[in-house]
Amino acid sequence: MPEQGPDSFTEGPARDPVAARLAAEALIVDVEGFEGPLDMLLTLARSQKVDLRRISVLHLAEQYLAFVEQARTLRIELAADYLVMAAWLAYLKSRLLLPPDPTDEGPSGEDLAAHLAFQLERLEAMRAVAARLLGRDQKGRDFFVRGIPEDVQRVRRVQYTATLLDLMQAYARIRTKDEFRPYVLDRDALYTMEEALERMRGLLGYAGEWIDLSSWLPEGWQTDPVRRRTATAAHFAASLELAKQGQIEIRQSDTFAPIHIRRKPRA
Amino acid sequence: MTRNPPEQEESLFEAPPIGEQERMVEAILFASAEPLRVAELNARMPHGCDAAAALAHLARRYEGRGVRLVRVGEGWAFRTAPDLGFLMQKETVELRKLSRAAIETLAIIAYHQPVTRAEIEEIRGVSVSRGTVDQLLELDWIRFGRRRMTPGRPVTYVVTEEFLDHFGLESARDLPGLKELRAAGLLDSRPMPGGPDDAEAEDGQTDMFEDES
Amino acid sequence: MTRNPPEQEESLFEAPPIGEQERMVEAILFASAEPLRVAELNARMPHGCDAAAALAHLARRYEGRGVRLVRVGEGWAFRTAPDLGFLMQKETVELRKLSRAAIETLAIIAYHQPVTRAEIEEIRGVSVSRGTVDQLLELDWIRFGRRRMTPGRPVTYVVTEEFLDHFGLESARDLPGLKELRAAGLLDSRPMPGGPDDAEAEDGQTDMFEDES
Repeated sequence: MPEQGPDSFTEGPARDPVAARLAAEALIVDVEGFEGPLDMLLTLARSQKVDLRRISVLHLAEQYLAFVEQARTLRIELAADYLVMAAWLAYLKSRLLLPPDPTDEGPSGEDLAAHLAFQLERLEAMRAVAARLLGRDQKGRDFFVRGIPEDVQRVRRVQYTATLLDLMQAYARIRTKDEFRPYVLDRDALYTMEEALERMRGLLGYAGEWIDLSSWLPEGWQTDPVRRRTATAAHFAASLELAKQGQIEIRQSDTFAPIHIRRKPRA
Repeated sequence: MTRNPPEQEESLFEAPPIGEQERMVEAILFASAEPLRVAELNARMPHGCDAAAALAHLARRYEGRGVRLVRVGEGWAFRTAPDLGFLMQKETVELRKLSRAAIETLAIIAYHQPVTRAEIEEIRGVSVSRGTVDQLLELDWIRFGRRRMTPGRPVTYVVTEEFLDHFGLESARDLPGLKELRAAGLLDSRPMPGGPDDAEAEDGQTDMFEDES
Repeated sequence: MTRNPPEQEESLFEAPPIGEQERMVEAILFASAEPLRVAELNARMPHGCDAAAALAHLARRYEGRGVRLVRVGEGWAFRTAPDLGFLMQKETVELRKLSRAAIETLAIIAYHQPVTRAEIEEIRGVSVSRGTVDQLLELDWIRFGRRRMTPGRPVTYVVTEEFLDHFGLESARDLPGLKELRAAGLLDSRPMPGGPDDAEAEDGQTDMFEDES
């Protein structure tokens, strides 16, 4: 904190304009070092070198307003809360200087001044106790805890829990996968017989006439050799299954000739 | 935490003699780095034991020793005597340097608890940055208290047992200068005359330190 | 660790009284994270101290107490008295949720029992890790059923009494069916018709990694 006695400039330029200007500049340059306007007011108040309870709030307000004025002439931008405080102090000053208006219901200038003094005293008190707190013996610096605390055997028993709801939701999740994702390619290039069966059942209605089984392969499974092979195998196996169930008929004219299927005509 | 009065058990289990209970408390507390509550001690000791009585004996035994039995909030712990701290350079942990804002905020929470962020800001005259509160929470020196029953139900902050332990305090009542501050009225919640929060006047004051339990 | 013999210093510094040295050793050993040798103690104590003598006093003081001063290798440390070891076990029960892989596997076993591993994999669409099945066996929620009379005679899994007990079921048949699950809104998270595959495929993928654990 600067020790330049900021109250010197509040006496106005008549006394020592250069010193006052320097003092104000020092304060302004240091504004970053203040934790807000209340902190700055406290610093200004301390410069009065009296008990905070007997401080001249009017004098303090004038000091602060002079500081803001200086900042303005030096074209230094102050944070908004400094200006808010300035406006409030200007109001307070007018309250303190003007004779009380009997019709005014607001708080008196004295009440406002007393509150400001209270705030300053409280802030200073908090700082003082904070310092006392930090001055106490501290754990890990002045006193110490047991260095080998792991003497306590912690028998950790992990208990797994699951609710019936978890169980049902998990099952629902799996089953919906089955119901609504007949073509899921968990194994990228594997077409299962179940999938083929499912698919063929849906297509059977269109198989009134003999149809080449290889033309039934689903899109995306007709060109790539690996995929074509697995799809063909799956569809062939599925057609055997459907034939076994009596739903379709199969024919093949020769070894390696195309396999034809058709829906079994209703008897 | 309540437990059955020892009388109920006595017919079934003979409680160990008090000297033996003292040994047990000594062993359990010695082994633990964290303070343990009487209820926790009782829970680990055989039925019928009275950890509180054993603690009283034990505290006397360790008076003036290099290791002391100290009370930390609701808990008890062994800590080395502070006058021997100079021997412990090897054990010293680097205490994180707290910012001025953090130290002041901590003091305000300790002396005004439970206290809202708005009240901290009112006392310091500046806004409290998130980082400041986060740092104190991370150190486990403050925690959230009950919400204030005022519009917006703001959260409050209170200090923790870890805070008490760190600063060697038995309870928040033992904060240095607390009585003087209270006597001087500096812990009163005094609203700005004519200000908007005139109505909430005494709120902060009434439940102060109620949260201790 | 060597250090100058204390005799050299004695003319300059008065050694603390032995009682004080005892307190020092007590505090240092308490706070130290490892057993300390006499030489290490001497190095940390003021000049002229005799850690060995202080240790001897201290060991006597702790005789019969809940903690004892014991020699550990070349060093000295406090240890809880062996007869109080039973106090040092603190059982903590940690509740943990079953992994998704485990709960799905369990659900399939419950709904399809007796079921083989291959069938579980078929239904889940991903492989089932050994760990998952082992965990369920260990929890005593599933057990081995009869072997399936098919080539390879694979083992089957069924759920246990313990399972029924945990989930509050009279029998596995009491598990709600798909229709009831749907009625309860549990099946409502159906994939959008037309483009479900991407999201679901990814799902299956993460599942597989979960299985690894």
